[in-house]
Amino acid sequence: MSNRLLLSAGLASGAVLAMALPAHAQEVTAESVKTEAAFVFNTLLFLMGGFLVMFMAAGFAMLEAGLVRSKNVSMQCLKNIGLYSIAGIMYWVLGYSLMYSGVDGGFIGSFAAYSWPAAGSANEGSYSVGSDWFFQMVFCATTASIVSGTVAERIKLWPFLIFVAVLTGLIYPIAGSWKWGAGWLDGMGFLDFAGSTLVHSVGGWAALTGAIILGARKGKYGADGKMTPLPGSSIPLATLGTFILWLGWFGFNGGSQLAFGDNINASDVSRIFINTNLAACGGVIVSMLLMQAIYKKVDVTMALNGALAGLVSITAEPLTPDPLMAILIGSVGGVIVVFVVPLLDKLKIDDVVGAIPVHLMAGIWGTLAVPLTNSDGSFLTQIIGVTAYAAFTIVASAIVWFVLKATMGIRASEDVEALGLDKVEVGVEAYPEFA
Amino acid sequence: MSNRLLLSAGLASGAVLAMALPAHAQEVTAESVKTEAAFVFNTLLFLMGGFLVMFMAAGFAMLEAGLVRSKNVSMQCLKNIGLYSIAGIMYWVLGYSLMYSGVDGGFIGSFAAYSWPAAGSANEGSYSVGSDWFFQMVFCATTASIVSGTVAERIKLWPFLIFVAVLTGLIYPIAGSWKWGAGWLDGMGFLDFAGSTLVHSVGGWAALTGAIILGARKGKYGADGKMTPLPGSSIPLATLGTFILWLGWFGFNGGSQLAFGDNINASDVSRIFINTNLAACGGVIVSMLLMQAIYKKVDVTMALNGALAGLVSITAEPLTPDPLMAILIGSVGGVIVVFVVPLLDKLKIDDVVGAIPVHLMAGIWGTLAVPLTNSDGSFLTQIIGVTAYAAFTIVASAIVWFVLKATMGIRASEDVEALGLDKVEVGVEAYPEFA
Amino acid sequence: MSNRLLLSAGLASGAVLAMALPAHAQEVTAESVKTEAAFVFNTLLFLMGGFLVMFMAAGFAMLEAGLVRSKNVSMQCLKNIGLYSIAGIMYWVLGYSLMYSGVDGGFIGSFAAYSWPAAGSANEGSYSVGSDWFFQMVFCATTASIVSGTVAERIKLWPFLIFVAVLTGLIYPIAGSWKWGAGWLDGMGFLDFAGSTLVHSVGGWAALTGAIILGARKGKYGADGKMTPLPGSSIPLATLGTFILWLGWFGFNGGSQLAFGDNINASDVSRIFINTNLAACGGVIVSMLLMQAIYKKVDVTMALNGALAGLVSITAEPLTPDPLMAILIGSVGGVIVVFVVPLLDKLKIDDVVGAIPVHLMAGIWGTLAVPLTNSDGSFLTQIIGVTAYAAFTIVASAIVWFVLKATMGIRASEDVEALGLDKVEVGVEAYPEFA
Amino acid sequence: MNMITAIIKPFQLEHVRETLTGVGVEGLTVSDVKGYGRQKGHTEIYRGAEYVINFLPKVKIEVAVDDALTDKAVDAIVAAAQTGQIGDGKIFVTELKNAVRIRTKETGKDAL
Amino acid sequence: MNMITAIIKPFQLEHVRETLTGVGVEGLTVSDVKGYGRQKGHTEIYRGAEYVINFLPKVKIEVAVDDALTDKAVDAIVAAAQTGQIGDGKIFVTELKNAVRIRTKETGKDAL
Amino acid sequence: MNMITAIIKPFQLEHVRETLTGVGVEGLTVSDVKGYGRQKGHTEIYRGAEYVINFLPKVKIEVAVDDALTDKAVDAIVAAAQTGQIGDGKIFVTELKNAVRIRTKETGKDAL
Ligand SMILES: Nc1ncnc2c1ncn2[C@@H]1O[C@H](COP(=O)(O)OP(=O)(O)O)[C@@H](O)[C@H]1O
Ligand SMILES: Nc1ncnc2c1ncn2[C@@H]1O[C@H](COP(=O)(O)OP(=O)(O)O)[C@@H](O)[C@H]1O
Ligand SMILES: Nc1ncnc2c1ncn2[C@@H]1O[C@H](COP(=O)(O)OP(=O)(O)O)[C@@H](O)[C@H]1O
Repeated sequence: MSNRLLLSAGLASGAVLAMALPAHAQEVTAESVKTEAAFVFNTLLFLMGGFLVMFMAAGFAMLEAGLVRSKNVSMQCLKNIGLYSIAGIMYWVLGYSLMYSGVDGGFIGSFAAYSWPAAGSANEGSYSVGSDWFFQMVFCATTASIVSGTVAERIKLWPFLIFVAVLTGLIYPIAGSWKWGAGWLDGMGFLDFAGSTLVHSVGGWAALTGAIILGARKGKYGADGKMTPLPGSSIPLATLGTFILWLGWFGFNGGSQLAFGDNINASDVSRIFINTNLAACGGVIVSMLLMQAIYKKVDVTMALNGALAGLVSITAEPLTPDPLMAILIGSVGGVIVVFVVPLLDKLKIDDVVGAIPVHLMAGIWGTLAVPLTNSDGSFLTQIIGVTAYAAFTIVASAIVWFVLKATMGIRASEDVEALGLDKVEVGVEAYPEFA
Repeated sequence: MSNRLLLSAGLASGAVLAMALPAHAQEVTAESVKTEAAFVFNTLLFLMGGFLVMFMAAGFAMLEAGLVRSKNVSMQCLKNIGLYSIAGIMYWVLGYSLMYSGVDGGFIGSFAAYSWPAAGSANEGSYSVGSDWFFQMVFCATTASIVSGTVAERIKLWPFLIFVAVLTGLIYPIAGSWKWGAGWLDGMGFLDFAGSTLVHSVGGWAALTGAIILGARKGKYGADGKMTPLPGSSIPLATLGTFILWLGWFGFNGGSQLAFGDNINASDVSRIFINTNLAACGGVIVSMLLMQAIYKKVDVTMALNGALAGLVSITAEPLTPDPLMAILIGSVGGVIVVFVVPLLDKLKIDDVVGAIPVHLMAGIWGTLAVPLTNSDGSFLTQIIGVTAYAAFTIVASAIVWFVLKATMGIRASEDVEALGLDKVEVGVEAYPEFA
Repeated sequence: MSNRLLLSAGLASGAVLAMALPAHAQEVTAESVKTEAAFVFNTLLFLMGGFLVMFMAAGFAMLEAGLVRSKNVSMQCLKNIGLYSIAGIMYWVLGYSLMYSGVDGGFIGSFAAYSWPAAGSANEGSYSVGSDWFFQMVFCATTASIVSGTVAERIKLWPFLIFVAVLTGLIYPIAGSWKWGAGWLDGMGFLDFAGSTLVHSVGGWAALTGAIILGARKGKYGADGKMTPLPGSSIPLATLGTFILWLGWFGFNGGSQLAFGDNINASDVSRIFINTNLAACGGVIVSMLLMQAIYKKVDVTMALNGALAGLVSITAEPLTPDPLMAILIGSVGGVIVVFVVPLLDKLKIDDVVGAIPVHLMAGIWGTLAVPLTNSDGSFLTQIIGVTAYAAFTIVASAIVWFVLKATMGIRASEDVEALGLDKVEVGVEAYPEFA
Repeated sequence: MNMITAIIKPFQLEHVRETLTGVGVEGLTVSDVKGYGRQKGHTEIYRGAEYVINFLPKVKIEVAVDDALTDKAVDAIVAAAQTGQIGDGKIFVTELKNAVRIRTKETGKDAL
Repeated sequence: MNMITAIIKPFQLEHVRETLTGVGVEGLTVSDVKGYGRQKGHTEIYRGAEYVINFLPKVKIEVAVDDALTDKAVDAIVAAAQTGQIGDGKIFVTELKNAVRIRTKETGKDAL
Repeated sequence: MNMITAIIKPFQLEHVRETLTGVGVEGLTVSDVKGYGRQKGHTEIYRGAEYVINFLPKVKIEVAVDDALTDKAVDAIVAAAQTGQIGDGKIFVTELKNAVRIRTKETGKDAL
């Protein structure tokens, strides 16, 4: 923009320009106005959904900063801003084309950095190409965020970030292409509206694989089977993170309607907002009630996990459920959290923030539940999809983790772990005055 | 959505579908395009306003987490995520119909769980029914948030949450029906644009009633009339909470215009944004100046309360004031805070976060001030409304509080209070490494 | 609004009213619908961009609260909410007219409080006048936020706030008028899309001038040239602040397109979102790599500064760069941070949060880089602009700082500084239980 | 002169301080400590896993007193800190060879 | 009776506590301290500037023991806290004139 | 051997440490404490209500020294910590029966 004033004289708006300069524009008809308004509305949905999901990066950062011990908080903050940055670039370098260009019912798209229409040019199609890229990119980043929480407090910085680069540049896009890129699973009729499986389970499998290969934090599981919890350093930050994620989820699920240009789509997006919220509410309340019933204390971290599990559960199908079903689907997420968290501890799988129950298990549940409310879904196809994603992600992640382990090592030394990653790798303590 | 790719070929947008399939659509005329665009804009206003107000739940959580002592911070976080979840479900089970269905100038709507149009169907009216529900629901949750701050640090978890269920399922919706549901007070010409009274005073009265029945925190008021402040554990979290609430208020007041589909409504929403902001600015500056003048120190918690009091004050009428009036109305909110906070202490009413001056007193002020700038308002009617809400909410809340007190008890035992609710009821300390 | 129910019967929307009452409306044509939809879209862009930028006030507050020592955290919170409030009022009292009314190629606009069209009236032009004011106001507040971080931990409250009043009421608006108000620099062809210079460098120069006049915090620079870092009190809050700023930047840069009403503008806004994000990613990654290479530790505060420097760098031209250029422009921001932070320490200029490298240096870089991607730009003109802003802001700020110093004093006494501003000026400690 | 070191329950601090002032003590120094003793720690549950907290929060009070005041001060602490429940804490008395008031360089009794 | 004061590395605390319990110690009091000694602090870098951290985090254990138990307790601490690396810490022993259990007013050995 | 315990103002810590090092002290242990004494706490205002803060932040330094070094060390602390204003703090000296360096098991003077 040349300056900000001229515009108020009405000259800079394309809409107005189009009227003033009929030569370069097609005739203005009711249809053309409708189409262009829908274009802007759809683009708006992607941009608004996109910035909401972008903000989930802050949500994950706060959730994880709150749930690790204070000696690793700076590192967790660093990993989160680092991973979001890497995802943002890798998804341009490789991801988007791999996921969306020329998949054609197959298993992978094409290798190419993505490019957008030039500045100042009208875009083909029913929304701005760039807005779609932005929206898909933040989904990719979310997948990486899931991993960072599980492997916290013991993984070294750079190997983690390299894993993120591969995950966001290759693994997630390839996996995504199978369904959202119109690949083979889409052809089979597999359904995953906003990514219970594509985003959350993929992230969850990568996290689980990492957690197993990496091993538990020192001191968590005693030789005698005794387990020592390592409580998180700040419950309010974890709570804040959860609320930010909840907020972002309206963008995550609502934006996945992919259209907002008319009565029907706008109404559907509204339904999605409601179901997303109800599922989260169900997850919270059920996990609270279960904690009270079983343990006589209502662990707030389980309520936070319950909210997220409710959200993940509804993500595969946030549109078709009626309110009661939305609550029920989310509530099962809450049940999963309460039982899977201790179960993992029994298996000595050390998941620092509960990402595996929340994203992986609730993601599977949500995907399998789609046919309960969407008659286009088939349980068999859903199971095939879930299994295929499991197999691919576990194998691909394991290869990357093992290569990293063999080459540069992935785990901080015992001394470093004892001292905290902040002092050694970051050089900056999170709370220098309170330690 | 089947997959995310097809859409970019332009087939999935309803707008485009409508063009491709004229059979199922009405003819596209300038009027139909205008109507449908307005529908989407209005729906957008509700959804955007709605997610902004939803995020206020995080604002309240942070404000309260920052203003309670560290031994009760986990509990405060738990209560906040719990209350939002309960409100979200109760407003579906009972609230919305009680508030909006068949009030017809009366005192109450109908008892029924609300339901929405099916997925994929066009909605009647000028906005999506679900978007309106979502927007009204988050208002209901706000009312409950107000209570939690006042009664913090001594109320037991479950009785509090049961109170919230009654408040959000019955008390608030019935109260709301009188005005926004086109009940008797609306018939009389009572004005409350975005809820200075309906939301903030109702929440405030419920909080005040609770604070009195519950009694003050142990140690706050000495036998000798000496009072011992119990300073909050984290000023930056309280500040963050305040800024989040301020942000959310643009949705709260702006969305209450209820329409965004044309020049006039869009311009009015802009005015509302400005006035909302100016009132908050006035509240901050005046409370800071007064603190400096009276106490020679500028207590930051008073500046935060001043911002919120300014916001509550303008909420009853954020559209008609000119800038100077908006600043003045908000400034009076700042004055209220500075004088009512110590006054409550003199009355030995223990309001942990200042919700009573901020939401109740500034809410009353804002409601009474409406006729200053809106010629449709009458001081008498405003007083009648304020009084009616006071009477109803005090009586209804008192009944619920007393029933809870008589049955399960509402107050944590002395030992538990001394130890902190976190250790006993939640089982998780907020800052385990710094205690 | 009279009540919230009637509307659902479709009567309250202006769009619908217009149809029902043809008498007061112009005929509904495709053109009129297009124009009005564009009006609403443009207004929406300002309001949405505006609330995102407003939230940056919270981002600055958290960033600064995290980077000062705990004894000054309450003060930093107070200053941030205070400065935003003052900016919000001063920009109405003086700022907007000075910046946008009657500049006419000159150096300054007119002295007048701004006023808006009445409630309920249609606005001329292609967007609501008030929405534009709101959007410009939050930019003004950002400028003030930049200063507060640099001069933290030693400046007294009231002199700081008076400086803010002059900065936001006079200095920034006059500077802004030269370009965005269609003043002399705009006439010369100076380019600054969203304010690398107008906002960030102006704020940065004011901060630098203040830091020099104020002197360094006691204890930071020893007599022997030894320097003692004074690490910030909370890395997660600083991280949160950075993420909030990053989020807000989509509004900052995206909104500066100033139009969203058609395919082209919506597509351009999308491009801006992408470039803004890529530049920040580049800033983060480059600063992390450099820190690893030079210091063998990856200081998280440098990565946070890197993100912000990337964002500031792209702000002068977020539309024209292609992805690679956006990454490069942002990456240079990351380089600047890593080298300028220690350089300032060598010069004994004490910049508590790194605002000078981030906002001033990266702002200059971003402004000079415009001609790299925008053929309308000229390096010479960019240099003239940067120099003019430097000269004006340094002189104007220095005058204000010196007057304040001579009259009321700007610096807290040694004792107060040692004890912390929180105890003495605010009276409230930020973390009373952990000190 | 003796140094009295008392480990007490945190909530008794204010009461103990007042009682000590009552018997003529003019200064004391306090620190937060964690105690292990007969009062066993409690079992907590974090995310569904039980664990034992061995250490309980206590407050340590150090009071330097003249010989003449020692017994009175010890009794005062006992009186004020006793709840009768396990974990009330201990008092330890050690001999003080010297005391110095930094401000005035006074030593011995005068320094207290 | 003696008061044993040990300054140890934080990570040895649990081990030391267990070992002490093993030799018959029934109570102890712990606090967080910062130590300066031969184990020099490390150089840190904050925002590109080097600085030296002189103080290292340590844990202080105070155990009041009967004369008979003193040597055993000292040996137990040494055994449990020793890593052989610089900075392992110190043990100091001072004489205790008296001890009181606040709950029961028992004094001397019985109070421990 | 003696144990010197000094309660000083927090801002004097670095200076005291340097001065002690100057006279030959090779190690010390520091903790954050709260002090009550002649320097009365101050009145604060929180949300419009006045209240008295009785305890002021202080730092406690513990230095174990050989007899020969004791007076020098005490003097060094006094010299470095004195501001002349009320609340400068106290120094207490107690006798040390033994000292052990955990790393090497050295005892007595050699352990310091
Ligand atoms: N031998 C000891 N040496 C040092 N401190 C002790 C010792 N025994 C107990 N304590 C301290 O006294 C506190 C109370 O002791 P405990 O045995 O729990 O109860 P009681 O004093 O009622 O017998 C402990 O938490 C610990 O801090
Ligand atoms: N003279 C002393 N007085 C009090 N504490 C000491 C003294 N010397 C050392 N310490 C404490 O013991 C800790 C370890 O001492 P250091 O000299 O670093 O190693 P080491 O004990 O292996 O020789 C120090 O950090 C300090 O807390
Ligand atoms: N009798 C005492 N026993 C233990 N500590 C004391 C005693 N008297 C004072 N102190 C400590 O010394 C500090 C300074 O003492 P105070 O009386 O305020 O000033 P001054 O040392 O200048 O007389 C107090 O805050 C307290 O920590």
